[in-house]
Amino acid sequence: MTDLLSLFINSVFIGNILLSYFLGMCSFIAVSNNIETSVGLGFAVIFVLTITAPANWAIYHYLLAPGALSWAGLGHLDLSFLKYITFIAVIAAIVQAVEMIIDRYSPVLYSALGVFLPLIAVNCAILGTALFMVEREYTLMESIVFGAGSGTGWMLAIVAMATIKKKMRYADVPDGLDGFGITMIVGGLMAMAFMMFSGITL
Amino acid sequence: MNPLRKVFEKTDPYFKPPGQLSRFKGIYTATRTFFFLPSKVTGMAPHVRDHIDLKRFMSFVILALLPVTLFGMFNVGYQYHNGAAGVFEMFYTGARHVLPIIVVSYGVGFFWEILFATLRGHEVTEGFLVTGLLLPLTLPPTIPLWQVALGISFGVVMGKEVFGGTGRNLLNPALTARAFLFFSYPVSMSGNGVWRLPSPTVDAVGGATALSVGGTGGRIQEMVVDAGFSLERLFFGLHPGSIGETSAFLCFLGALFLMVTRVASFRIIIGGIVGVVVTAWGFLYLPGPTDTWFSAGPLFHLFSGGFALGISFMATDPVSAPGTDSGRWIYGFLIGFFTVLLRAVNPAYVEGVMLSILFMNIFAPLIDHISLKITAGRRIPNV
Amino acid sequence: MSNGNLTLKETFFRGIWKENPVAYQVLGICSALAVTVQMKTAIVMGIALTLVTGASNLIISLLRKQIPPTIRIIVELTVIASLVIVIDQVLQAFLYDISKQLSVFVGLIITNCIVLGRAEAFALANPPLPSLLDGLGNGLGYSLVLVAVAVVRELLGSGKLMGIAVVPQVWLEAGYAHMGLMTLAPGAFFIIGLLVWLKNSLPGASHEQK
Amino acid sequence: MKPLKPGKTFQSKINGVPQGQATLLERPKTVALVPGASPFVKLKLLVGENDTVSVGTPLLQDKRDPKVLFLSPGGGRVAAIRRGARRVVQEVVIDLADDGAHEPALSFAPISPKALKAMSRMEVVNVLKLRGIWPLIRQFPFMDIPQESNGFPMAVVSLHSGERFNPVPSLFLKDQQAAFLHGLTVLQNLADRVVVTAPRSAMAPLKALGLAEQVTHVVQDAYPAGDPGVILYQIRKSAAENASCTMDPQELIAMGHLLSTGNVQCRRIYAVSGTPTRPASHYQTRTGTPVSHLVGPLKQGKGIVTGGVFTGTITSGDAHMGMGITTATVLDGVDTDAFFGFAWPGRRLLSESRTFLSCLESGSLGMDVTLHGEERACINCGWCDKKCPVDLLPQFIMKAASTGEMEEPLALGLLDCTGCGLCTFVCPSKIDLAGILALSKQTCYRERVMP
Repeated sequence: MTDLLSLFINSVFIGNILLSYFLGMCSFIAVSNNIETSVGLGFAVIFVLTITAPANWAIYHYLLAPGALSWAGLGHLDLSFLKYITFIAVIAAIVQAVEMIIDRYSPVLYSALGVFLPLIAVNCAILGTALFMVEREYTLMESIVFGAGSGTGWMLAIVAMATIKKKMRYADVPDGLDGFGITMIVGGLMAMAFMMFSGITL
Repeated sequence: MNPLRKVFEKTDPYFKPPGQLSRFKGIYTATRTFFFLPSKVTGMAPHVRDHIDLKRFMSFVILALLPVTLFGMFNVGYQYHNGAAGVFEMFYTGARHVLPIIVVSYGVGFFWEILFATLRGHEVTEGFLVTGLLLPLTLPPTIPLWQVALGISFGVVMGKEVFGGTGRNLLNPALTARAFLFFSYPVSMSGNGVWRLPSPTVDAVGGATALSVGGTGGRIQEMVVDAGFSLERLFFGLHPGSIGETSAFLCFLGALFLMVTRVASFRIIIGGIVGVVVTAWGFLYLPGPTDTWFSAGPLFHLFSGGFALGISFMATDPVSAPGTDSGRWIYGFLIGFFTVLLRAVNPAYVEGVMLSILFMNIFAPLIDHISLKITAGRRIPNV
Repeated sequence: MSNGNLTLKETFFRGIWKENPVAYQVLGICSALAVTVQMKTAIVMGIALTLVTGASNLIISLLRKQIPPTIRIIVELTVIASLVIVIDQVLQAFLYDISKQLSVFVGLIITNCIVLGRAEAFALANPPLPSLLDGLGNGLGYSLVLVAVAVVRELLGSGKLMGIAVVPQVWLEAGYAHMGLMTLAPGAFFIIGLLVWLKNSLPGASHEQK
Repeated sequence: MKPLKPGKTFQSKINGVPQGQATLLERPKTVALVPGASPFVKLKLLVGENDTVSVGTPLLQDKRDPKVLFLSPGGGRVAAIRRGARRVVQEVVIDLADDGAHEPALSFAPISPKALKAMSRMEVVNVLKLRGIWPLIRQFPFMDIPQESNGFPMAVVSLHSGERFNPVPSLFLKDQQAAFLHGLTVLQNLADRVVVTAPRSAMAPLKALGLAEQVTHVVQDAYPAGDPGVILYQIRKSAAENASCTMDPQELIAMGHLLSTGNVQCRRIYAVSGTPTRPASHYQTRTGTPVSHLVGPLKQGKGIVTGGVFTGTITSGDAHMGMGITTATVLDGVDTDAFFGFAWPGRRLLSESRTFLSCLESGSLGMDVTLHGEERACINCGWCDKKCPVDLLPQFIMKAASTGEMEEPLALGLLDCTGCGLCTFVCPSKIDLAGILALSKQTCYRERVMP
């Protein structure tokens, strides 16, 4: 239990998917201009990550990993090189399915998250989380917690960034730095502040 | 007529466009207004204005920092001589090491300040006076001067000037500089050897701070006291540490002065103290190691490390703090909370107050956003 | 981004500097930063991405008349993913250490906006040769930024270039110390921010639209 | 008669508060119609220079509603028409006919309280428009001349705004009780509820005048507790009440006088304060009197502010007092630099902060019209919201408005801003918050009311 909590804290603060691995940066830059949208996208990312991480875990461990197909008598196969194309397909399919399901059953949730879901399919934070999960050899429970934690960390970063951008309406940034450049520098300052958690032991 | 005014009046035409030196108008105006406060007549209502201005505002922070600075110099000398020298000699030794740090910090910082003011055509602002003094106070006395210069450059440029100068920045520039140095040059900024000047008479290993005590079994309070850090000592400040952080007493005295004159928000300071007390007290009753700062209790947490300096002078920087009253309470409280949390569970950065403030600086706009939403929701709408 | 009057040379070079994908199009930053602690990984990453962009542009351009518009994204992703698998296998076979250091970031080329972006914006509408050049040009431009960031980070952060110590021992003895922040994540953010600032301040570079 | 709960106010003691009874000044040579600072009024001139006019002759007309007239405050010859920026009419100056006893004046039909009660709201509105009173009724939140003739949810009459330089209510209500009560009847016809407020210190004299029962709410003796906008903010219960109206008490008396007698009332009690050459006191003279006539000769290095030091305008001596404006304050305007200005202990310096020794002084302090510092970026200190009487957060509204956005300032309560000016007063960065807020309110008005 403490391990899972530790993993969660770790993935939110210390190994923040955005601030220390630079994943999901495109939507971070594009969407952080509006606070409400960032919150919506943040929730959508948490949601999708919590679902796709275990789904990809299952696919990897029952189909792709070396020896994973032994249940089908094909234990000698190593399909792990197919993980990229499989993961991206799984993510795209799940996002599509989730979109259809919430459209069908929860129009309210759909109107809140719906517009963000297609954006997420190509968000590298999602694929990155799946790949990290494989690389770090997480268990199923760990992959769920890691997915949720990464999503939470990403949302925290983008919401903080959106509010900072709101505060920065009053700032007077030099010409060449305005826009992308200053976003990077603020990202750096955020990353620096988040580093206070590195080394934390629970 | 004041002779100084004559000098200014003579040089005035050179600095006003199209004068030859009009490029350096920023420096000129800054110097002139330092001596002679301009009194422009108001054009729009209201036609009366308060006498307070930013020069006054910032000079009060400097005033509150002066005892801390002077004591810091004395303490550096005291640690060098291990208290075995005359008061003046100790102060002199300390000043000889601390003053260069302050001079470099001000000098290099002003260079950037003036460069940006000149290039971008804004005024040289008073906020830097505080930044330039605050940074040295958070540094160990052994810090190499070139690192001070690099640190203050980073703080002023990346922490402030890229956002447009004082008032428009996100993070406290002094803290940005300090964090930069902390992560860039951990060897100069932490460990046991950096808090006391290398001295022929005193064993350098004895220069650890109270926060580095612990982890060897027993009860932390007793271990800290045994290591020479009694509560009185921590409170009054004759122990190794950053130049300005050792005396919790003088820091809180400065805080009191700033609160009474309303220069600093009492909500942040009180909130921070409450945050430390509540969190430390909570940890005391949680199951956890008794031989680390996890269970040191409120008083030790309040008086040790840089908490007093940070909460009094850094957290209260209004620019990087939330602008709403409720936000300030939460902000202060969370700084206290994170400070204790880091000391308790993060052996890598036991001195967590600076990073806690920086972290809360990042979230200050979020706190403001939420509290503005709530405040706006409570009003009878008028749209 | 009309390419009507561009010569092949311009097609190639504009991706490298004038419309450099990292600084100008604000694309593909994700993986640009994580592998820039050392020059070695940055260069390998740059080469990998350049090859993928070039090849995917070429293939998609060749297939452009056959791809039905409705499923074009899926086709593009499949092509790119297959190329990435190839690159990844090659790296694992020949440069195992670097492949380990690059960790998941080779795989993330799939979601790199530059690759998909060039396929969408250029290859779908242009003949194979210009598409190949456009892809290579953009890939090289990306590598340029990557290597620039890596040079600064490795030099300041650990005093090395390509793993070889370049800071003289005398300096270190005189009190010089490596800037640890550069090896950490914030360093990459700062460097890329300053790089964009520098590039936008230089004459001849088009300014990113706010 | 309910006391309102104390709000945030200006606390310092100040010099130059007008003292004593109202002195009658001799008749001025000229008077002027000064239609005032409302930025939304579009005026049409009905007379030319050298035309002969009587008291009550229409001089100006609101282009938006031709029935809204501005009547002449004097009888004689139109001497000058002064225009400001964009040729907006600022003053119509009238040379008073030499003989005070035979000043030409128009007369209207008197309307008794009983007849008034029988009239419909529409009829009352029309009478007020044609008799030049309508422009003196101002409607929240833009303080514009009311454009619709619907009833108001509330009418706020504040006898004293709390600014110590304003005229004391008992002086202008003396011998005018009947006109005042008649005026209130008119407002009762127009509004669902009439609120009359007075500061605590004015209650005893009002009792002596027999008017104490008219006061519905007692407010603090401090600026801007008696500002109509602040009162509305404190007592309103619903968003509908935001469309309330307000009227200056002396104009209310004039309205009652005009309706009950049929004659335009041309007398006003003015408060002269600050450091004028004649004693700071109350003076009775004509409406629209020249400022110099009121304050006496002006010394070098002094400035005149009419309409209150926090909300008024700087005027020159040859300008005239505007409609509904009853104070003139003479303040020092030294344009010299203070040596080491930021370092003095400041025993005699007026400040709401506690950074000067003057916070320990019990005596009162002088005011002047200088900025005392340079303008800087906002440092988020929050002193402005500590002073805002309607609980706004001026610095956030200012920052939101600086991007030209309208939604957020409105959500934060921009339209509640009464323009009291205290946020600008205390700002250590010398940012003209009140001015920025006023500008955004105007922008909002343009987007909303005149699309």
